[in-house]
Amino acid sequence: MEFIINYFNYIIVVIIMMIGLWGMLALSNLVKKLISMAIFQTGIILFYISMGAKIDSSIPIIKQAYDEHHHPIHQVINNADYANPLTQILMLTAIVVGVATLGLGLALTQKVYSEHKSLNEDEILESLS
Amino acid sequence: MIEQAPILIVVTPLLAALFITIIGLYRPLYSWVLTIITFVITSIFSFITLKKVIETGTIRYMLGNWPAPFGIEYVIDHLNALIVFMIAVVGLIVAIYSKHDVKKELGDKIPHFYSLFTLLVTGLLGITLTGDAFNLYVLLEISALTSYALLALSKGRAYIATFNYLIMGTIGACFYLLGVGYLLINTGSLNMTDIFVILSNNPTSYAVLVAFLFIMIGMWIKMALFPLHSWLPNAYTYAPTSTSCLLAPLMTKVSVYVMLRMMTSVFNYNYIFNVLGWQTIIVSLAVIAILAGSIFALRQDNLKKMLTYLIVAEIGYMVGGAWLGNANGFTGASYHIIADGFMTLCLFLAVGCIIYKIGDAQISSMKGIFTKMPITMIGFLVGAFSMIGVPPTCGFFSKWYLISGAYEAQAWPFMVALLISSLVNAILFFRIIEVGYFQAMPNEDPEAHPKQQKYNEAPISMLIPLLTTAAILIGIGLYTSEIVTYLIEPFMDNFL
Amino acid sequence: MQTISSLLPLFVVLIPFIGSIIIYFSKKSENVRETWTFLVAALNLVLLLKMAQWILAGNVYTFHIAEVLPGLPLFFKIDGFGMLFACVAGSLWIVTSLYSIGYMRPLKEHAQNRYFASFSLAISATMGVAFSGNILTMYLFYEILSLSTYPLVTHHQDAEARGGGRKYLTFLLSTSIGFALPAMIITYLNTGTLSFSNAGIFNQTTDPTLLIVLLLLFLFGFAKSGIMPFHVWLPGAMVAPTPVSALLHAVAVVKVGVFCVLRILTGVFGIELLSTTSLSTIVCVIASFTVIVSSLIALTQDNLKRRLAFSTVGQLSYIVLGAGIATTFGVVGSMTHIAMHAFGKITLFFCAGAIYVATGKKYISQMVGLGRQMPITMIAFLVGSMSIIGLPLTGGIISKWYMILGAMDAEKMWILVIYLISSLLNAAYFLPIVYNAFFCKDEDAQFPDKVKEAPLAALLPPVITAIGTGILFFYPELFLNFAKLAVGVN
Amino acid sequence: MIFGLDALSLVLILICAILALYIKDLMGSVIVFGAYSFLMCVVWTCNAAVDVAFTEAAVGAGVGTVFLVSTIYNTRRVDTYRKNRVLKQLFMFLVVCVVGSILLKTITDLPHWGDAQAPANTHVSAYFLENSIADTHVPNVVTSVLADYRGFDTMFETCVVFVAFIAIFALLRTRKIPAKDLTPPHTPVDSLIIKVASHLMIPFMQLFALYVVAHGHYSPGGGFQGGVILGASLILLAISYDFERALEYLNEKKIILFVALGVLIYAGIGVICFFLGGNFLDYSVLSKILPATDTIMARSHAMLGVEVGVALTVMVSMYGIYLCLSSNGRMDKGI
Repeated sequence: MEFIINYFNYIIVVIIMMIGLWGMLALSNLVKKLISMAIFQTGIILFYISMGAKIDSSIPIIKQAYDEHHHPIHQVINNADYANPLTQILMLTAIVVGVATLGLGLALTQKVYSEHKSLNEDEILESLS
Repeated sequence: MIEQAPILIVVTPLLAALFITIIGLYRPLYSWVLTIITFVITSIFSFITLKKVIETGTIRYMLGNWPAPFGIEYVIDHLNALIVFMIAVVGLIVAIYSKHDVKKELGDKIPHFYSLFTLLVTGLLGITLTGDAFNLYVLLEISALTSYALLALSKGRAYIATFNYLIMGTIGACFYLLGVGYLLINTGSLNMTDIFVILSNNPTSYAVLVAFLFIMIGMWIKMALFPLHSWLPNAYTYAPTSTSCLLAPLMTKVSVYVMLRMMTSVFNYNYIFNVLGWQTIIVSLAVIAILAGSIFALRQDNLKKMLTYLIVAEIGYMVGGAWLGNANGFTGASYHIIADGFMTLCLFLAVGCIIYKIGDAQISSMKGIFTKMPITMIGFLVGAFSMIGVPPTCGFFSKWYLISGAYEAQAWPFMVALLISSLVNAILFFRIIEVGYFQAMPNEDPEAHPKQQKYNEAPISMLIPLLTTAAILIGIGLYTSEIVTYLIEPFMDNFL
Repeated sequence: MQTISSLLPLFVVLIPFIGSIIIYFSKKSENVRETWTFLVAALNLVLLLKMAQWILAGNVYTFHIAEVLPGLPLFFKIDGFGMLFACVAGSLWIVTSLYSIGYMRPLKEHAQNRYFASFSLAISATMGVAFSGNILTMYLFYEILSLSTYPLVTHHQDAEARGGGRKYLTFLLSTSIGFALPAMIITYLNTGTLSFSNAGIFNQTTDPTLLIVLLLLFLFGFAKSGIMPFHVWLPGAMVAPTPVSALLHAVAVVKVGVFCVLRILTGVFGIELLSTTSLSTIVCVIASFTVIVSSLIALTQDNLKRRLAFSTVGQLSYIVLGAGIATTFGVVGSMTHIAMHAFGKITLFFCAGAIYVATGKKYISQMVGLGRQMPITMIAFLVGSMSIIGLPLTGGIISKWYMILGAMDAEKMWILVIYLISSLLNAAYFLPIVYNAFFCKDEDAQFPDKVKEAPLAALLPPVITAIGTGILFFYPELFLNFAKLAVGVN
Repeated sequence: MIFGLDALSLVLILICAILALYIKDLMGSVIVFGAYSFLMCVVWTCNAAVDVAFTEAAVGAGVGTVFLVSTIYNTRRVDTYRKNRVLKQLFMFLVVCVVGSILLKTITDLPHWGDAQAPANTHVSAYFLENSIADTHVPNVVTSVLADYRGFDTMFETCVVFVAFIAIFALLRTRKIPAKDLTPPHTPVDSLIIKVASHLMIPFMQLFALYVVAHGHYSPGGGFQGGVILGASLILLAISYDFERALEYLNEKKIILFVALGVLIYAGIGVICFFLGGNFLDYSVLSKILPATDTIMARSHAMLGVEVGVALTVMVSMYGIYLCLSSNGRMDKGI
């Protein structure tokens, strides 16, 4: 049980990523490939977020940062009280990159469809050869 | 302003891309001029930086003035200053070259093309300069996204080829990101120098090894190392000419540089060679890449596609050289980044001129092309000689170092593969020279048009970049000694 | 002895190079183009002679071009041997230019601008090889030469030319890249230098197996020297117009090959190292094999130019053999033989060309009785043959004499036998041609009609070179002194 | 932190992932994928990554799904082509197994989930937590790192959005009238209920989005999240009415202009910094021109500035991408 709690997230990360990777490589439908790609990316995001989690911690917004005159209170902040902000920022970027890639991939899919009248990779390759 | 030169290298094309987009709404034709101005400025800044690096050594530029592991920093050492300069110059050359071609192939998408073009170069410049592992990922994605768009701006088969590239490229980038994640979880840092220090002090765990493995695989996908190359030939073949001229010299080479960077300034070079001991396997991979690239190239009858397979072979050179694990091999690999960048550029520019005039790149349609386009063919010849490795072009000198490295490391298969690849290149290019030099034989092609063989040269704005590149090839060759002594050797002093 | 840094060598290399550009872009007028050719050739020869004076006075010219690799510059260093070769190539160039005019004009060849420009470029590269101070420089010009002669070999641009050209480049490029380049790099990594020196650059501790491998790589790497089995390109390249065959395959290209081999043998390995190890024997065996086999093949050829080509293959290995003996006399002999053979063989090629221009005949069996119609040509042919065989009154005997002396010095008597057999074979494949040309029965003569001598421009050059061959018998010092300077005997 | 919920959601996520790839009807698999994204938001909230969850909800589950649906609308729902790919799938399965086993083997080398003393949680990130207030006066550490410490990353992240828009626009935009067979068979639903409902929703959405942008310093949110919500409100407008109405507010030229302008605001603030003598993106020097601010408050204000830039770009490009994707580049009518 201890082992599962300690590593559960990471095991799921690996499984999710591998589902995504397999889908990207093995499926023939272009939209499915893109969905797999998104799944693969979320796997990585989950990996980062899991490494930034801390047991018994709060979201990374400093509590009682200001006094009533809106001056910052200088206090000693305990690192373990707040979740890791760094991994979160990195993953914000990754999400945005992911959706940008998804959008571009979808645009390409539409172009492929209007060119070959198909969304199936095998069918397209067959029509080309 | 001089202290800001390193950042201006990246910021200038970034701002330019925005202005090109905005101005392009009203004056689409200005975008060409703007792009050229941008790259002139970028080249100047990168030259200033290069000079400064030679004078004072590694420059560290802190973005937002945050000290190193907390903020993002740019680390400009001898090698990447050189590569940045190369990227800027290649950008400038292709920008000048693209004028007619873009007008012909892309029509009303000109401002978008140039905007993506400058952003692509921005991304590549950033990748080369940055000292932050995650920043590198973001820039990698910028260059990847722009390149997908630029490649797909063509018609027909380009779409599905680019789609494949998108899938493969994303896998590569994700593997890289995963590797960085493993580094982060082990060291808590993203700054390359910081990671290097932390890793050097700690006994290395299996997780670090996996981090290294995934970063390498990610980069190998991006640089199209055989057998992960399948996306490259089609994507580059069916792309618009100007796009392939820009991407072919830069994309894969920058990935190679990232690999070198990871091997030297993130992981410990000694760790890689003394602890991991993968070099035999990876040099063998490189050998296979060289041979496979050459063999596939032999089977093509489309010139552009043939060149794309040559890129695959050349990647084998660089990967092999870097993994020989000695100074000569590393020098060869890093010198070859520059050399191969310009070689590929030269050949693609020449092929672009041919496509512009003839309409396709089938070798069979090039009969009598020496009479028809003599100036283009001069450029082509110089590029071809460089690929074969004829002195004093730069291709010879990179081969010199690579073979030296192979000899020192006793990597005989690699040495033989290098020589075989040179010979195959000779065959490949002389096949074209033969077709082009001999007119259509009367008994072979009785319907050869006499008209076909009239003098009909590409426009001057395409020829000047081509000839400049050809001159650069020889220039680099003659200045090999300076490049190696002042730039590559000081860089290698850091880790060897 | 004095080392002078001078721009002269650079000029000698650059003038033909610039000349070739001018010639290529000069208008299609024949006169303009040929004036330029002569001007350039003459200017070059004057400079060469000026340099020759200094060299004979015991000086050495150097010129540093550029340091392309750290510690490994491109530079010229001209000693006696280099000067000897440069003078041979430079002087014969003028004659060949004259001959080219006589050959190309009547046949109305196409693309003459390209032809003369490539010619000039080839000479430039030849000069570069002659002047090279290290292997790298030599390799550079060697490659330029291979590439610049390709348009000459394939000048006719027909299917046959394509085949010949393909063979030509395949053999020359693949050997130079596949053998010479790695050999050069390995040499550099082991010795730290590539500069020629009479003492050799290897030290005594070098692994003997490595030395043997390097020797073989170098020998076969410079395949222009035509050592079997990498001689195939040479007969194949005979599809070229005759002046090309004459200059490039009797003087420039093939001689560049043997020049390189000799340089490697004397300047990289050094005579001493060769003679004290088994290397000398290896060279001798390989060269002897080529000498005998190629002479035998030559006997069976009916096409005159092909017979000459195989004769060339044999004579080239002769030269290599002389150096392989690794004695002072042997080396002097083989260096001198470069000049002697050049004059002799070019005469023969000129004659073959003159016959072709005048009659259109290529085959020896068609030349019976030709001596009566074209006496001057055939006499020149006779002189050339004598020189190749090594008969008195021609220069060829002098160099052979030295080589035989060298063999005796080295106490390798079997080499004497090789020389003897080969001379007999030479005689066997040349003299019948001359004999049949003059002394055939009337009914066998192939030329019942009147055939005139070739035009003056094509006739004069063989006469000049034939006379030259004679002069070299009486004044062999012209070239002998250079060779002696190079190996350091007086 | 809340391990039970985390674990439960993750199991559901796995099921969704497999389902999304298994379902033959593409529309179905897109919807399942949307659910997958929402479950991911839950997981991230469980891991105290509220900003990420916020973004994922808006971007991944929201806009991403809309993009996917648009594409299916313009292509086809069901893939009729059948070919036996079992061999390839098996081979890829093997490849994936190898990669997966390498990764699984490393798991035990990693620090435990939720370990506050792990290197990733102590070295650099600790500095951010401990010094964010002192350095920038911004309590939401995510915002301060995003917009200041690692502001350079974020600038390029905005750039990625810009690139995606320009790329999609350049790829898809056509002015040619398409052949008949390209027009999708669906007719847009013209429903009064939807119109009225969205009419009511849109102003509140936009107001909320502005709050998210402006209040990002103190609470979860910021330029990206706010921008996406703004974009979503415009997308909603385009869906419920038609393109003509939507383009009245923001036409094609303005879209391109604003997308570029947003990045320009961000980069421009950086450039101003080095004209004032600092390094690129060194906001503290802005105190020279901003009235009544010290160097620390200048950072805080500048962050708001760049967030506005981000929001502008994200909003307009999400909207633009939607227009392109759903009309297959014709920009006349979509879903």
